[in-house]
Amino acid sequence: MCLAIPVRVIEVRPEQKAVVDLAGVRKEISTALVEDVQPGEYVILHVGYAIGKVDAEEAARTLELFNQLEQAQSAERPIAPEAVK
Amino acid sequence: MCLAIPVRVIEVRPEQKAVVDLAGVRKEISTALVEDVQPGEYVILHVGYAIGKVDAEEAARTLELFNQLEQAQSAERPIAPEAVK
Amino acid sequence: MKYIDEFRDGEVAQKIAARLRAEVSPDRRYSFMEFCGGHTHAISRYGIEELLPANVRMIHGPGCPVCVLPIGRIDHAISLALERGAIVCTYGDTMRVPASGGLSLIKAKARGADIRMVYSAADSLKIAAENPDREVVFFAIGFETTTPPTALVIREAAARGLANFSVLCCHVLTPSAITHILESPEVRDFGTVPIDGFIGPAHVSIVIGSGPYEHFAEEYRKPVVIAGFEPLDVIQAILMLVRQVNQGRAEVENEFTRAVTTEGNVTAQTLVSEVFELRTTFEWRGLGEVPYSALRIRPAYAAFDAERKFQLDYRPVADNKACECGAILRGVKRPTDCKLFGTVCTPENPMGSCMVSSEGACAAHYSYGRYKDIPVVTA
Amino acid sequence: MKYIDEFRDGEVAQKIAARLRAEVSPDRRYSFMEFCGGHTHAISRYGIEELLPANVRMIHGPGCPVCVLPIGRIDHAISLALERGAIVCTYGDTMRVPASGGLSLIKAKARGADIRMVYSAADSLKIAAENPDREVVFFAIGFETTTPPTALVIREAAARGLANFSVLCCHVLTPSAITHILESPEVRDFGTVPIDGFIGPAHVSIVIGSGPYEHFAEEYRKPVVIAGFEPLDVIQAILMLVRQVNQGRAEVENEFTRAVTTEGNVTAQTLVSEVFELRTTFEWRGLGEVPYSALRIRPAYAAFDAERKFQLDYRPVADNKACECGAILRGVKRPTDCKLFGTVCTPENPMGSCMVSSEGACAAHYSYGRYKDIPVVTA
Amino acid sequence: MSGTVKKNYVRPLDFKNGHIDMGHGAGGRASAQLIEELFLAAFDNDYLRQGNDGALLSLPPGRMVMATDAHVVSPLFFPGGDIGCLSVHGTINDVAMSGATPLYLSASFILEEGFPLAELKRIVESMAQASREAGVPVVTGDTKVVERGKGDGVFISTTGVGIVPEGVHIDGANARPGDAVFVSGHIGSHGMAIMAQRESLAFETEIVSDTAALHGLVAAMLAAVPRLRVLRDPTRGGLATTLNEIARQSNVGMLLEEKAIPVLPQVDAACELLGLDPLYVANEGKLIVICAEEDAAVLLDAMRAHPLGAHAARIGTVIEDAHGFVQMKTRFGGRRVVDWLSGEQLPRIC
Amino acid sequence: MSGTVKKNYVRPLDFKNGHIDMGHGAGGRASAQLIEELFLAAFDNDYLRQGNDGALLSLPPGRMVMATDAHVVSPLFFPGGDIGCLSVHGTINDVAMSGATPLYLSASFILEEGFPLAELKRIVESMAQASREAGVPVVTGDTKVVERGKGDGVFISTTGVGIVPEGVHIDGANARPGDAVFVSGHIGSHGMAIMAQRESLAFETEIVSDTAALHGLVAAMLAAVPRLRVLRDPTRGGLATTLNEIARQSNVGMLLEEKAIPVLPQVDAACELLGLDPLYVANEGKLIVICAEEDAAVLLDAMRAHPLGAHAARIGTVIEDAHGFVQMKTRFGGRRVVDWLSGEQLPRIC
Ligand code: SF4
Ligand code: SF4
Ligand SMILES: [Mg+2]
Ligand SMILES: [Mg+2]
Ligand SMILES: [Mg+2]
Ligand SMILES: [Mg+2]
Ligand SMILES: [Mg+2]
Ligand SMILES: [Mg+2]
Ligand SMILES: [Mg+2]
Ligand SMILES: [Mg+2]
Ligand SMILES: [Mg+2]
Ligand SMILES: [Mg+2]
Repeated sequence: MCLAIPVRVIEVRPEQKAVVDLAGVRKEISTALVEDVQPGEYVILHVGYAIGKVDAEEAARTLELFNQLEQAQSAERPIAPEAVK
Repeated sequence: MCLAIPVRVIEVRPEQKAVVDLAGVRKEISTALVEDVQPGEYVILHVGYAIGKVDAEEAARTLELFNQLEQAQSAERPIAPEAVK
Repeated sequence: MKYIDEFRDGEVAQKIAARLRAEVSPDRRYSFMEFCGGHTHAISRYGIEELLPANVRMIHGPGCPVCVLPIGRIDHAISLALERGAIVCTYGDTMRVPASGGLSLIKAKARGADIRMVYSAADSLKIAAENPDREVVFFAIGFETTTPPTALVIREAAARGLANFSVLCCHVLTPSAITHILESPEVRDFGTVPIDGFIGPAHVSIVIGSGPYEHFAEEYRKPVVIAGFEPLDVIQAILMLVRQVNQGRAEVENEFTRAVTTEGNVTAQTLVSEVFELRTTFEWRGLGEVPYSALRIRPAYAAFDAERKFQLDYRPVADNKACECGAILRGVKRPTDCKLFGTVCTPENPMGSCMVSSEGACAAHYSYGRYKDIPVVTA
Repeated sequence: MKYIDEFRDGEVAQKIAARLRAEVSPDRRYSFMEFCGGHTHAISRYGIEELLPANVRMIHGPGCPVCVLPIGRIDHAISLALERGAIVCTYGDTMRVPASGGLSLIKAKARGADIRMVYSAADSLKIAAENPDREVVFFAIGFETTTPPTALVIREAAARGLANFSVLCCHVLTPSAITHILESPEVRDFGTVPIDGFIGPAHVSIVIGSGPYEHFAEEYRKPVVIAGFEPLDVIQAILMLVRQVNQGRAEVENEFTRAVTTEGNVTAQTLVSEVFELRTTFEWRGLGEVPYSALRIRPAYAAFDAERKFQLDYRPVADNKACECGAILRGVKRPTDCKLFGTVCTPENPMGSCMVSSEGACAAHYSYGRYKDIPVVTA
Repeated sequence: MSGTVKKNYVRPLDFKNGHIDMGHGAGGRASAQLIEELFLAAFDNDYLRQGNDGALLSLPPGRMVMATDAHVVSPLFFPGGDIGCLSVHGTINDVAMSGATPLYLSASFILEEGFPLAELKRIVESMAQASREAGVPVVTGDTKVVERGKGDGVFISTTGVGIVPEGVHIDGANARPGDAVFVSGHIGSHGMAIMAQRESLAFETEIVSDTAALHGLVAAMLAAVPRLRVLRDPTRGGLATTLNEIARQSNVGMLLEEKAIPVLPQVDAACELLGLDPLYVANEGKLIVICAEEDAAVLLDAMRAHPLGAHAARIGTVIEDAHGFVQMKTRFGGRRVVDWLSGEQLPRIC
Repeated sequence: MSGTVKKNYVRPLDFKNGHIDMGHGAGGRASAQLIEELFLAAFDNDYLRQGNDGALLSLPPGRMVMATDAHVVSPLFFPGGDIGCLSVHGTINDVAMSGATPLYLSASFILEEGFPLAELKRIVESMAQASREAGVPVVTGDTKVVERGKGDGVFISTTGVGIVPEGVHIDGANARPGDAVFVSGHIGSHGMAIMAQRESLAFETEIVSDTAALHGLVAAMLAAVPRLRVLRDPTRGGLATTLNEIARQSNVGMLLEEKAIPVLPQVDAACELLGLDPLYVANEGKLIVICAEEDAAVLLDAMRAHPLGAHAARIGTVIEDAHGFVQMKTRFGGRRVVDWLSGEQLPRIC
């Protein structure tokens, strides 16, 4: 439910803090809820706290899945999105 | 030294208060410092407190004094106030 | 933005949409409930419904913590600020939720209540430290995602001995709400709300893991696909649900593997159990009293429990009669079924909580979807 | 306005002025000190000096409670507000008096000190009642006129148990200051300040009566005429002083019989003695330490004594070096003798207290009298 | 067109129990509703209905005058007026003091979160009435909302434009020795009406503010004496300060006659009570005018013939004085400087 | 003349350590000193030096435009600007959005007791610089001081006047179905630069406010396409709200193309972080322009040729729609309404 976004850890600080980056926007967050955060990793940020990590391999696999669909089964019918304009 | 002015008592209120009048301006003041204040009397008002009464007869006598001077001794020299314009 | 932009790709969306069209059986209807407001918001904001086949219908669930917060709890927060002189800290989302007497936190603030919008639970602790002569209450709402930070600040307040700090705990639990819906007569008996499957929570699942949903799949024979909040995640999850239905499966699948594991975030879970315990019952707007559906602060931390500290007695307050929020949250009605929608009830003057949060079904439809109700002529 | 307008009559003034011209001996000089700032103000505001013969000179005395307040006392008030977080209530007159570090009450207020201007001592009591969680200090200044109201509020605070209220007592006594001047080497030994007589206080005398002045007349052979603050009172008093000098008398005369009696206001005196006691010494700006010249709160009311409550240690602070306030207050110099007058020191940026109160010699001359220093050509 | 509007917000503003909240200033639909239901409704004119960020206006030829004033009066409502009409009069008068005919006003509002809509409505309607009565429409505006504790109910800044008739050349620098100095009526009523409302001073009087738009009076005066030298409204700082300003600008002195200066007895009394001098108390419906001695009689007649100048009086004469002193012959017979107001006018106790 | 002045106050204002006190707003000598040593010194022009209550101005013939804005920004200083230059740009832009050449500004200041003189000086000098760079002088002004806790440092209301060239007819009501909709550059930078300064949000970015005076760009656009239909600066409420305003005024709908709308990556990122939508974030140096389809290409070239229009983009088309909906084709391929801003833009958590 709650708003959360993947951000990259660029610096780990004492007292379970880290600095994260999102397209040049930086913010100090708490990593108290996630074990062993390393610079370069992506975490999911919610209300100032990392609540989990992003698994890069799984992300790649999911993106592949989106495309595999197409490769595996190819377009059977022509794509006809609703005409917007 | 301190600013104080004669005002007329128009109403005596409980708890050592009175309403006084000065040319239509009315104000509730404390009469805790003056004994037996009566409507119609003039008191000297300072920081919200009556600090004394005005003795009407003495006031008249003082005003008379200002003029007696002249009556008694008349103008010996012509009055020559500084020319202002 | 890595892990964001790739999951919003319109071209990939068209491909998945095409697949979906290809795979749905034209002769049946598919009804899926997205439990989460985050999914509701994504569906509206990105216009996902336009990409769905006509016989796939999305039912908006009760997974918006702002929407399910009952009036009585907001009344508590307001009275702490207005009558008890406390500084009440709150996430921005709750500011406009209608409470009793025509009030809301934002209106109470306009009447002099000291209400501070915070970005993080930690900010409320900072405010408490800066105002030692004032009572500072953190109005804590949210599902499992938002609960761990609250647990952290309670523990920190205890460690620092911040005697003027307390938490008005309104944290609620996702699985209980899903159970409640599945047990409701509309779903179970009358079939007025035909639910063929669930899109399972994204960020809640990061914390609790995918494990807790197994029960629903098994017990109620409902497919569940846990999905991220990006639009490709949503449409992919719908495709996965369609496939389960087509194949007669009822499993828990995880589309959001990049962040959700089976066991979830154990650190966070442990922390939450240390600070909170189950309430035997809690009122949800729209759902009524739901057993074991919320948390309260454990006796060990009673000094930081605003309910105890200020001896708050919860009294349920009836919603506006004409407001259909309850039915909408149960999936029984849609926003446009409400007579007040878009006339008396607008985001400026919300009559119900569903018009407040942009994750609320009414607000989402009002802000993003109204054109659908009205024929549009382009030049 | 009865008892006011009659005493401001310009035509009568011309008559008294004529009498004065007639009666002064052309071959001698008359120097009179008006003790009170109220008289100083009247002399400047109504242009009384223009009506006086050239050989009658008025010396401005130290009878302006704002002017004689030493820097250290204002520093106390400021530190209570700025450092101790107290609400400091004060009469408007003190707001601009320069204190240490370039501050004044008005500047401290601009820096966040909670300083409230009150019309009456009673208002500060009201503020204390309305702010039970704040310390409220009434910064009490003034001569015998202003002391009785302060005594009343202290007694009332005690009766009502207003524990957050206290008074920073800076009330000073007129007769001690007059003695001090008469004992000063300038007057007594060198004759640099030739004082032929005093205009005695108007409103102070309402409270203390004319009795206390007998001592000066007898002991120091100085005529005293107690006079009201209206301009006719002043010019008439000068005439009466000239007559005493001419006739070799040194008596206490009362021009202000409409308000001043021999014994004064006994009710007020009794109250003042109940609440206050004599200080053995007190610093006056310009005069330095003056023995038995001020009051402090009796031990019975110690709870309401801000000096005790906040353990304020008085430390004298030197005036601005170039400021001639001290000499002016002792009658040794005139405002125009000060190099800062009208350039560095103006009512906007007073360097000394005499430029603050409109009863101060510098402010009175700056605001009302400067044209005298400069030739004017009319069209 | 207002039909289209209704589609967007159906529930009207609650002018009985509602309060300003931050949303009313955020520039979204709540702001639009406030403008539509309050400001447009009250000021109702075609310029404002244009609904653009600026108003398109037609202007007769001539030299234009532009004047602005921020209004921050407390209390907002006082005997004789409120911040609304004050903000219209205050700026119209500044335009009129150039001898110009005021034509258009703009208004910018800074509202404090929590301000009751009922009071705002009362203020805006009073403003609208003042604007109608003066014949000077409010053609454009802006509204911002600040958080509670960062404002004081409502502040209103108004700006006015007007056109100066041919042949009129009024300037504070025009006073010349020998000129006659007038005031258009009793001084000090506005400031004293407001001070009487301050809780801490707590006195009762019948004093009402003199707030009024003076352009009609100015027009009548210019009709009688087109070559007026100086016009100025003695607002903050009072008569004394405004005369000092003129003396400084014109590099002259002035000599006033205390007994000629009109002051109502109750204003005089209130000043005695507070230790204030009426010469320093603010006015909002009075003007000072200076003209050549030979025009003095005609001007005084013209002023007295107008309702807002019925108590006009000649109060002094411009004199040569390189120091720019304003002096005064006191009623008592002495002479003194009448200085600028220094600092704030604080009630004096001793 | 300033020699005369010096006689009255010799000690200059302490711009290093001084603070505003109530006396600076009382209208006496302290007020005069503040005007002389700060405002006159900074804005320095003949109109202001007239020293009267209103400024006498010369105006070329033509239809006049008048616009006003109150500026209440917090914090007062932000990357890329401050309340001073903002208050100049904000009103110049509103005048320019009528197609007018802005000519004169008035400024009214509401200062909070205790405000540091050093900061006020910085603000006034920034204002003066903005005014000089824009070639639009501040010709008249007013200053009030409110008690501590009744203001927020400084509020500045500015009013501008300008003249519309012959043949130019710009109005929010002019949009017609088929017209092209443009924005002059990246949106959301101003609002996000300010939000980044708010202590409670505590993020760091290189985002700077886009605050700028747009009349030069407008002149270039009008030179290329004199018959522009609509101009408006999407300030509070952002692009979304301003387009809705125009749609309502013109009684049309719009269809936007999400991917055509220029947003800087860091603004996008900050919006993600706070749960905001850049379409609703304020701008101060951007404009929306609508023209006939046949003028679209010429207009875009003219905009891109100007430094303030370098990133101009066509973002949509006006459509017929009695409901006045602004719709958008999302980057994702869906379609949605782009509604008015509702309430205040609060950071969203969930
Ligand atoms: S439109 Fe408003 S009143 Fe109707 S159900 Fe939704 S929130 Fe409730
Ligand atoms: S003019 Fe100023 S500095 Fe000089 S004696 Fe007077 S108060 Fe002191
Ligand atoms: Mg003005
Ligand atoms: Mg004005
Ligand atoms: Mg004026
Ligand atoms: Mg505006
Ligand atoms: Mg306030
Ligand atoms: Mg504007
Ligand atoms: Mg603008
Ligand atoms: Mg604009
Ligand atoms: Mg002004
Ligand atoms: Mg403030």
